Amino acid sequence: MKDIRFIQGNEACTLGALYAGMDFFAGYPITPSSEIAEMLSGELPPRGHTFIQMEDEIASLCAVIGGSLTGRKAMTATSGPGFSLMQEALGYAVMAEIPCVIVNVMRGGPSTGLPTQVSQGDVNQARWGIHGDHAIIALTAGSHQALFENTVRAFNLAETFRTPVILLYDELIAHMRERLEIPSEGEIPLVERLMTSVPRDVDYRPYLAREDGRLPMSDFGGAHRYNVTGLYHDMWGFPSTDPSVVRGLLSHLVEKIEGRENELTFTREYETEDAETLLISYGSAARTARQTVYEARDKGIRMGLLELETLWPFPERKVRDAVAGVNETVVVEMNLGQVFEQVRRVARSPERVFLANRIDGRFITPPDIRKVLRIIAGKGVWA
Amino acid sequence: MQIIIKTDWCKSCGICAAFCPTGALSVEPGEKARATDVEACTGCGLCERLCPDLAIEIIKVEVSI
Amino acid sequence: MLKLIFTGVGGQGIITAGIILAEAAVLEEGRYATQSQSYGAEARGGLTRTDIIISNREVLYPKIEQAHILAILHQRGYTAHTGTLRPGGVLIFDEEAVNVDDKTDARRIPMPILENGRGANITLLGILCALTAAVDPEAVRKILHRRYGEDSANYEAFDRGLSLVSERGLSPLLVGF
Amino acid sequence: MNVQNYVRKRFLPHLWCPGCGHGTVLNALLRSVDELGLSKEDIVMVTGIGCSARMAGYVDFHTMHTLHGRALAFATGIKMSRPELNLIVPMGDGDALAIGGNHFIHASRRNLDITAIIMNNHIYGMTGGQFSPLSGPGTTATTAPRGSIDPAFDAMDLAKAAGATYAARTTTFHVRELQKMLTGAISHKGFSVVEVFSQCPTYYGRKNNTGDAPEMLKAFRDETAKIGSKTLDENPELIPRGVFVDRDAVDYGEAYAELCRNAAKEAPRC
Repeated sequence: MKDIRFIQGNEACTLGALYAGMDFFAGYPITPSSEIAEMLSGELPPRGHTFIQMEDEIASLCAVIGGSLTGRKAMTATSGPGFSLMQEALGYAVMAEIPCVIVNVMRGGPSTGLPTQVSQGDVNQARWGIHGDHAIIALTAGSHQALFENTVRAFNLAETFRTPVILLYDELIAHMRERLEIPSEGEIPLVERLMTSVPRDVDYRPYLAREDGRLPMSDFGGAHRYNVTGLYHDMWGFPSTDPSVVRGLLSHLVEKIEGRENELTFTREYETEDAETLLISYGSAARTARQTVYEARDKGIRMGLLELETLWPFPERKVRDAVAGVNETVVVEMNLGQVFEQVRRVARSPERVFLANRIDGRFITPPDIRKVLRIIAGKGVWA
Repeated sequence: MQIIIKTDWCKSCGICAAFCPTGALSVEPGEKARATDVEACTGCGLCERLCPDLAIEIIKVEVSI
Repeated sequence: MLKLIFTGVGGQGIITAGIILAEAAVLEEGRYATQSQSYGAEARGGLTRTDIIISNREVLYPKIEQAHILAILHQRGYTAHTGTLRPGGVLIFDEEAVNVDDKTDARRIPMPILENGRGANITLLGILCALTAAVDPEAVRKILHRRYGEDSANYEAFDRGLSLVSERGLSPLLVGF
Repeated sequence: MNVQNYVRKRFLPHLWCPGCGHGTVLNALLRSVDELGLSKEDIVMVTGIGCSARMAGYVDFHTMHTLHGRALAFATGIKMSRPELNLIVPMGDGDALAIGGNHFIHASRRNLDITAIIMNNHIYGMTGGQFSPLSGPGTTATTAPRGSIDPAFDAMDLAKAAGATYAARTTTFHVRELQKMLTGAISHKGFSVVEVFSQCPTYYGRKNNTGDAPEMLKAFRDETAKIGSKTLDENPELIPRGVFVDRDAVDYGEAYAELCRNAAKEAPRC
């Protein structure tokens, strides 16, 4: 029998994490993500797994890194101001190649902003919040079903590429209730950590990448003694300023992600086949965009939607190809154009890329999109 | 007693010589620590504990006459 | 598609009522629904509102600009949210607590909802089930059973809502879908 | 014993300055590990940032060199995941009680079984001699050329008030006492803190005209006295050394394990 729930997005994310085998959570409460910590405080102890409420978001991600390093599938969940505090440890996880999942339920910013209202303003923060050159994976979702799947995917990618993965979704998805059909066990394959085959007492090199970019791990505190650091380091994990080591490590960190667009970028397409107008959207805004597409199709207008589920690395090829075949593209998002700028960057005709946005803490509506379409068509607007 | 000084680790801070109760060790300015009077060493181990460079080891040798 | 908004103040249970209604549609009838909510700044006693959309297809846009049905349990909800009812829509309200002025363009259904005390929110669900084709009363009963077990007070409150509709001589309305 | 058995010899001589007390703390710690009969595999050392943090590179344990002030938070994650490991977290004074102050008080409050070592040299060494929250008024530093006006924390008062169940203070002059306290802290069940006055001849010493490393050690000898000693009673201006707190309380790890055991008896939730 199908396991169907009617739940909030935060619960869908939590169930996805449990499905993925997450067994270590450290966090600090913050609206609109707190339901995740609340639910896990009930769910993890009976399984013998770790839930710990830390003193702040900084400590939360540090503890998650410690948990992951010792062999756990680890996660934290937060929102804007907390995500800002996590940037330092996020950089550490990137540098030390620690798999973990950071959920950021976006709310209006900057600063404490709009705690319980919708926004998609953290897209660029997810990419560039930490200092220094690097690459990052960030996923998003526009429905509870997709959120569940992408939470599992976030863990799979984190384990595959030994990297932190950011799961960005917004307040609307977090708090809205809708249907979720829980996949049966095994329906979504799970990626388990690649462990080293190097025996005890044999030279284990934790930071020697294989040709495919993957690094076999050894649970910290286990059979092999090695060093972990946020400094540039050699294959044993010891600090190094040797130019070839520095260059080699940075290019490995970037290449293992940026060089895998096909494996890492996930999109959904709706009515794009013969579309003359393309909407590009993600997260909850993609719901409004899709609604607008269907309403347009009912009137015989050839409109389609490309929904992004990977925000970083940016799905350049897919976006470039989709944009190439249409007359105009409208990016639908709830910020000042963070994905819009990316689409313009990759489009061959950036002057045919437009933005339909909303920045007032209110959910974007179909008329918000139609208004932009009327302006593009030179028809003006009524109001 | 045998006083082993790992001279490549010693940084010549002078702590061992300053606190050796019997004056068995000395550190000249700019030089590494040296056991100048091994006979005086009682094996108390203070120098090896105080040494910030982990450079001193005292071995108690049974001497048969 | 049927769009409903319930509004009242914290503690009246209207958000729970909204969730139960949507759960009945999704879990018992295999349909689609979304439920979302907003709170006032106060944790208790503030104005609350929940939006429920029930549909036979996936609900994409979950906000309601014009509801088919607006249910109001407190005067403050009337002041704040009357504008969200579509012209000529159904306005269900507590006949003691809420004053509806003559200019409101709505089909008015005054009901003694709040006299059911703590079960008032469930009574509201009974009224909705009897008055509209929102969901089947049996589906709601099953959800009540899942949530509250054999707690008879909830069933009584629900049945009270169902019977209120016939007592007042009202017949089912065609709204939504 | 030979302390050299516990170090990664290829990284020595270490990078600490000549006469730096941190090496003496390392020396005592290795003796303590030996005294306790711990295997290198049983120990995880987590450090933050600063001169103190270099220690992780030198010891042949599982080692993690983390972020400034955050070592206790990382250690908390490791200990919650692997309770059987011995967690040792050496920190500097700024690391532990400035940027890491919040983590320190919460680690103390939680009473998770971790040993924190505060190597207090009363100065920021790595960044070039700025004052720390343990420097105290009158200390000259590169950010206090006219003498610091900042009051200092008393790390022992802080640890005690925050709930640490073992707290002790000594200096790098009192090496036998230091080893004893480290042994006591590591074998203590719960959060333990050992504050060690450690000399920084390079920055603190030169800025404050204390003389060289041996002179600084003499000052540690002359300016401190054991708790309960006649010397301290007669000279209350001396800085007390000794074990300030040593009490039994529920260790967080055990409390969590019990919570899990009880929760497992309930019906599953989701």
